[in-house]
Amino acid sequence: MPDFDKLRALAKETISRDDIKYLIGWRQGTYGYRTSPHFVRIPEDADQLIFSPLCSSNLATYLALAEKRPVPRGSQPDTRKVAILVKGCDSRAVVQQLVEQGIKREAVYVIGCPCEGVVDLRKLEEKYPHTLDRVGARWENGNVSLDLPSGNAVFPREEIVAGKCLTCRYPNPVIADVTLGENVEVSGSTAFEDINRFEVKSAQERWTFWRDKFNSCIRCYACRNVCPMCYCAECILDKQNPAWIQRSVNISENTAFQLARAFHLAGRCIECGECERVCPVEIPLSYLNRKLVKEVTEQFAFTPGVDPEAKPLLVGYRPNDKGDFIL
Amino acid sequence: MSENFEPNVVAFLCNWCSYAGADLAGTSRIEYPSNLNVIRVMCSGRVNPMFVVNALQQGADGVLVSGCHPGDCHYMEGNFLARRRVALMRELLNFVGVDERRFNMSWVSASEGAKWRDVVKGVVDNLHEVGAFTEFPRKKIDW
Amino acid sequence: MKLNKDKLADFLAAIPGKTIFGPQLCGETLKFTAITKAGDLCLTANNTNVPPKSVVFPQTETMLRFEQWATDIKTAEPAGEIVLFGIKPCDARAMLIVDNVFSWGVEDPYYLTRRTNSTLVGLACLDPCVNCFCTSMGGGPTSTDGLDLLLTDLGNSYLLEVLTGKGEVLCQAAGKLLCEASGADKDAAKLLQEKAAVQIRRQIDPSGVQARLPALWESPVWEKISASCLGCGICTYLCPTCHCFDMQDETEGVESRRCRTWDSCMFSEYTLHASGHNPRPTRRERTRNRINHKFSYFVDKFKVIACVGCGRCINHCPVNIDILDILSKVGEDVL
Amino acid sequence: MNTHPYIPNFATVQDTWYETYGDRCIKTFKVGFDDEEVRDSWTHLPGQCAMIGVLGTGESMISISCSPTEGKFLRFSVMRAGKVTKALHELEAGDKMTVRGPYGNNFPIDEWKGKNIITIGGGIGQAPLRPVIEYVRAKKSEYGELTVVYGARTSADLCFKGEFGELARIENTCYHLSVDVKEEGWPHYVGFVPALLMEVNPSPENTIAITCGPPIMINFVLQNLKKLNFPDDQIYTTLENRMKCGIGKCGRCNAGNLYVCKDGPVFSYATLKNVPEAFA
Amino acid sequence: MSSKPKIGVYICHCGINIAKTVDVEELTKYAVKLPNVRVASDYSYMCSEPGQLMIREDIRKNGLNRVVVASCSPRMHELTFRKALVEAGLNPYYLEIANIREHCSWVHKDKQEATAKAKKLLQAAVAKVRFLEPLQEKEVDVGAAALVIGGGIAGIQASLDIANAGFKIYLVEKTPSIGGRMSQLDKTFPTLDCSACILTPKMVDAASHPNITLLTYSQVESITGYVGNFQVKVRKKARYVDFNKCTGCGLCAEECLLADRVKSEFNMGIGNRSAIYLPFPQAVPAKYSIDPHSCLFLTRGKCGKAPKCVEACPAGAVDFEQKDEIVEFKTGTVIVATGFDVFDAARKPEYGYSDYDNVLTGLEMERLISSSGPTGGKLVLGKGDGEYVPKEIAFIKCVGSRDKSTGNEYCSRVCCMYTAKLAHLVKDKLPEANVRIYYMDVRAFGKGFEEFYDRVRREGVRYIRGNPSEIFKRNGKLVIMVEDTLTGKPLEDEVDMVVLGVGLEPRRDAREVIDLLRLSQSSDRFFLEAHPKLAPVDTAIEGVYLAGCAQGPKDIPDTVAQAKGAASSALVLLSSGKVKVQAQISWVNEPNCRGCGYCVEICPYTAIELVLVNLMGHQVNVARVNGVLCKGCGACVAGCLSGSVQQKSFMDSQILPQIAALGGKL
Repeated sequence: MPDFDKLRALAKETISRDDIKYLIGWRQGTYGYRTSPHFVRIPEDADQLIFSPLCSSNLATYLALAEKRPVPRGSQPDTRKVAILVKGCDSRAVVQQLVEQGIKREAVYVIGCPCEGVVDLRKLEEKYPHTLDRVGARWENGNVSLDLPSGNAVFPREEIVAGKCLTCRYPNPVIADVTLGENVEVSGSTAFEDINRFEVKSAQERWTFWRDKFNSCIRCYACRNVCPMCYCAECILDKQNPAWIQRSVNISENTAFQLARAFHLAGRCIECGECERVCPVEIPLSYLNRKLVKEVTEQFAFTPGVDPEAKPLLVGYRPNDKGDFIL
Repeated sequence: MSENFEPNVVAFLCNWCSYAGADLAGTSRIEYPSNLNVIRVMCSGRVNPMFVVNALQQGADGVLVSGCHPGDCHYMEGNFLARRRVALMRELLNFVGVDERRFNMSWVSASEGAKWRDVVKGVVDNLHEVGAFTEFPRKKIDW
Repeated sequence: MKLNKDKLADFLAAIPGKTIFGPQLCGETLKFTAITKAGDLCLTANNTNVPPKSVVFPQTETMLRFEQWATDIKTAEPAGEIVLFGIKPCDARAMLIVDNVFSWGVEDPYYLTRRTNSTLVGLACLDPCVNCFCTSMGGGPTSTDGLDLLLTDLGNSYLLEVLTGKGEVLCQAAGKLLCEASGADKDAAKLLQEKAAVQIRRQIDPSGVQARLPALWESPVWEKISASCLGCGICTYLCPTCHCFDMQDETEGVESRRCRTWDSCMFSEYTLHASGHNPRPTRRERTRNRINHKFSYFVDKFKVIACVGCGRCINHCPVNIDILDILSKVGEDVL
Repeated sequence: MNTHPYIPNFATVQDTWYETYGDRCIKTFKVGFDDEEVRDSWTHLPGQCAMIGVLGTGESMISISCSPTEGKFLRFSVMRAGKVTKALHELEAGDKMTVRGPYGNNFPIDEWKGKNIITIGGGIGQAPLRPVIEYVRAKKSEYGELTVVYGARTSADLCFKGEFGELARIENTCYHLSVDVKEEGWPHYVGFVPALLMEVNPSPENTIAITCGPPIMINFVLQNLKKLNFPDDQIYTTLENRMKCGIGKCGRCNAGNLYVCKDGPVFSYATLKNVPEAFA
Repeated sequence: MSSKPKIGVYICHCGINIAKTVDVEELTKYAVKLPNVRVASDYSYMCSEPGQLMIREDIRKNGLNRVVVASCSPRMHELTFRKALVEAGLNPYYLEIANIREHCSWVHKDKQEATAKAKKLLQAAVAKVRFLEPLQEKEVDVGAAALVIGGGIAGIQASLDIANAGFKIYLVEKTPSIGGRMSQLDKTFPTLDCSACILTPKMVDAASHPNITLLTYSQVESITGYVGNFQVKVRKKARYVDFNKCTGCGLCAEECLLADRVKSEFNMGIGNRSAIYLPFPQAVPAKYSIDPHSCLFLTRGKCGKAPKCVEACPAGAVDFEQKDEIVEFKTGTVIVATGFDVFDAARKPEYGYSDYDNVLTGLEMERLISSSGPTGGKLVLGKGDGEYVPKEIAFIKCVGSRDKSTGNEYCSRVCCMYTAKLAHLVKDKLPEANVRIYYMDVRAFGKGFEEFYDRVRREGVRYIRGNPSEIFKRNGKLVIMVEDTLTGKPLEDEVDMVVLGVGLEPRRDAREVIDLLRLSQSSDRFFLEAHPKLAPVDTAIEGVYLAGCAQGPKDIPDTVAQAKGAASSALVLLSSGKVKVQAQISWVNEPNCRGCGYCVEICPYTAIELVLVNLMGHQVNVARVNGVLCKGCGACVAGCLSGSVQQKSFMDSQILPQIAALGGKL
């Protein structure tokens, strides 16, 4: 984990370059454990940058989310690079965006941040609710150390990090122009034990589980909007002509929406878990995505977001793809 | 489930093999259940897996996608592309508890009228077992 | 009046002919749903995830039903009598604020019928959340605005404060289930209420905001604030005072319905013209409109800020866009 | 007769014709209410709108493009753009559409008696101006001069083409047409509407100027009206925004603190100049 | 402009074929009530002239603008009814057919069930037809010329056929002479014609044909465009000999300092040539060229005092200043006849090909035994004093074919016969020699093959079933380790010479051609044909055809047959001068396209490309469909995440109503 001085110095140096438009990093949030994406436009902005186990946001989303304002006639669009801090999973998003040509390699300057994991705020809030004072956090010998108002607390990694981090296979950025700090050890596996456990339940049990979850969905679209892979000009699920999904919020449309969302990420999901983190009604969305990650891994030996030269999964095939379900 | 439940199946058939195969079943007067209705597409590669979700939402109890045998695709590889898509959508549906027998895929060539009968029969028989799908279709919910 | 907690079930059962909605845990989500028994209620928790506006202004509501090629249009069944049990004072106040919109000019029959038919049984907010700032917005953890009845949790019992005739009806129905509250009970409640008010740590003075906003129209502050915005609907959907909706026709076979669903000014399609022109093309304009609408336009029209300080938008914003932070920036920028 | 604000009235299309052709063609509908009571009780004034629609597809806010002085029918000129307007375009004589309204405010036309009126329109923007022209024409003796300035990209994009000839025959009335680029046989002005306005050079004295058209045109017309010394309160325009309810509930049509559906669509420049969002 | 859909529904009895099982009357009544249906009629035979007349009259009379016919399969009469629509002035794509015969009345017995199903199918057709859009059938002009890549027998034959039909041909050959592999062969099986004797006249024909532009020693640099309109760039490599001045006298080669010191490609390295050379005596064109890789003057800048060839040439044709030249032209079609390479026997090290001079490949043997070869047809091994005549000669078949370890699972189809032919030639020249052939199977499937195989065996060639495991040298002899799989006995066979029956492989430079034309490969790495059975000479790229071994191993007759097939396919286009473009193709809603290129990757016809467009001053990528290349499969549509790619007549907005009609229960 880099110290903040080093991070800020690098950020200042980066933003001072002529070919950098702005830098996206994280800053301390307005209260408690929160952190917020931070846009560094002038060197002074860099003083607020942090990188800690509380920095969950996948900033790659903002590469695709950047709004294109009309360029005034006669002037040229600003084609300078966007510098971005990425954790391992975030870097996969960058790679997958490169694969899908959402961004161009020369348009980004990637600052890699090897990552031991991010804290699951829900777990933390359960332990220490109602925390208004800003809390700092850092990694210490594989544990998360938190500066709580009540004093310092240390938690073992397994106890406090987000589920996605426990299975993470890419803690180190897979693409970076410069890397902050040392690479960390890879501990995740592709065992998909959680998914396997769920799969053995009966169809009725599975449906009941998801029905209850999808019933809660309020279709705020945070899961979609936060996803670094979702950046169509107009989402096919918003279209009214033809309407794949109706606007009304009920179990049928919600289920269809979530199925479509998950399917659209098949072979593209880079497991940053942001969809699940932002869900205000706590639908375990990454579980749905991980099911497809499992199939993509096991059936097609495919891992999205690791090779910028790779072809996307669903644009090709192998003649010997699994077909045992075919009548 | 009700004794006289008759499943409703929507099938997407590619023009060159499966649709022709179904035509052959017709010209050969091969009888099969009437629960399955066909939508013709030029290639199984045209079938967006979201059609399946949509069909279930619209009230279908099951869906079938049928294309050419591997290597026979009129468009060379559309059926291979479809196979991948279908494989993943099937897994996804199954994962959320939609019985996988509701979503089938078959290879039926233009010469396989009898196979077409078997496929239809198999799909419909299976759906008799699975039963109606009451919680997902739009019309069935409080609308 | 006072209600022993062991009589709560009877109290609810005694309410005649009204559907009772209360905070209930649905999966991991706390929201107002119709309850069948007292045990369904979850009264100890903080603000519900989804505000109780969902009861009087459902996320999806059928307005009209008709058949294709028919000229016979039916409206939805009028809503029956309902009780919102355990509503937080901030959420009740929000309903008062939203009433303005649905009754100015032409009255909205769906919303207003539900409102007329609803009795609001409030539960004093003795343990406010970390981001509550109701006291800054003209309310308070024990505000009675909009309530018919206010309950204060005394541990083993609830102190009842009857505020309106509707509240009185419930108490009369309960009859002997209630007992007189002692002076000590009242004192205890007062103490708890005062303590709650003190617990609210986030504060802001909104008085100058409306005046300052127009001058900030072109300020770079909006670009800064909205840079990290995802454009999702969390802040607006979960806001108890946000009331925008979309109307769509949905058809199933020959049956059709015209229904309305919550909409959000943070979505780009919200103001998108069919021509492709969008008067609020980016998140900057949309964020600016959200704040202006709550703290300026609404105040212009209805003389009240369209925010009750429930803190939901702060709690749930995935990227920590903090309305208090924005308000303080609005202050700073002009000063 | 229903009083429910969301239940529309049925109206039968009596006649339709195309004003312009092409991808975004404009079709005019002349409709009459089915319910006699509705027909008799309906009143509207120039500038007002109605929610018209097709059951099963939806509704769209469209300005009423006829004057009440024309008779007991309504006219709507609709540009084909979105889902609803596409469905409306499929309607033919004898088909039914739904109508709710009238909504919004109107041009304070009765207050303008004795004054000169100049309308400055562009493209489909002529639709809300047409009722003003028709209204004034019907009560010509009560008004001063009527000047119509109207332009479009090409002559094929001009609406209400057949109606201008008649205008010329009325006392104290004149019209000026323009197209953006030169066309063979075009006898009128070639250039943009704001420029044409400068050519016409109207005097602000006792004159009300009303303008409606694409935002860019309005912006330049307003600038030019200021150059011609029109005071703010003698300039009127209409706004349009996306609407769903038409009655000030659904929230989306606001420009600043103004709800276009209720506070508008007609605004004097004196009001609008303080609303930065008005010309967004 | 959108006009209101006014649908006419026509229900066919098909005699009793439909009417017996489907209640046609009820169906007609039902149809009238469906949305936007103006008229519904039934008739005994809709496809008959009176039936069609009924449709045409209704269109005119009732102003119908959509037609649904409930009848037999659309595969049967779609075109018939489309024509009827056209005759009535309606766009032919405003038609939808409900298949109530093959898919309904013929496969269901219960009248009630069949009628119910027919209603649904009809309802779905009506639901779709409402949203159909008019389509235009376009044609593109086909440039009256063809490019043939590869000057082997396939390329020559295809060129001649097309040229004889009166079209211009550009025949591009990489080497200095046309003729290809066939020119290297001595005799052809099973007829034992002299290969050169039958090939040379064709080569001369090709060179002298007024319609053929021969571009030898040239390579295609780029091909852009599409069927009918290919723009071709060809690099004519510098020969350093003035093509027009050279008389082919050969004096230069005699004088060359490197005379007989450069390995001859034509002779598979067995014989030598000079740095300025003619690949073989019958080369066409008979023009010399200088090999820039060996020529002393070109590699070192110096050749004695002055290059001897310059002095030797009486015509003054040698020109070291010559540069590569780029030739550009347009063609309507392309024929790929790039041929094959033989399997590199070094990849089977156990056979000692790299180690022993007396282990030869079939093609080397071909040169060795050829009367025009380096030994003048004498079958001798070794050089100078070491020269000897082999007595014990073994052939090994399936070297690099049917062999997973080399990655070549396929049978090369010619080795059985060419080993037999070579064995025969050996016996012919050295009747005393003992010849045996190690084989796994003998595939003598062609005309006259089995007879030839039989003849060779009768001539005393022994066939031993076994797959040699190793060859090594012992006492100056080659020892073949093999198990006779018929007797099960292990053998150690001592021989003087081994000929490896190497198989055919895709050319090592096949990738260049793939990139040039965006062709596909089948799993054997040969170029992939459009359909293995029904379109064996076509490719996924319209207007591009395959001939000869580029598509897969073949013998000469098959190659010539395929070349003629490719030529005739090309001629269909060239002679009609127009090619019809699919109407039901994909298109992209560009403002909504995310530019991810999924569709580009998916399209098997490379019909989609990403183009840069200006979006409010920003340069963004969007997909664009080439309407000529698109075949209308719709795979891109299903793969598009944003729904921006749609297929005409199979749009999402047209299929979803069908699903709704079929999904909803009646």
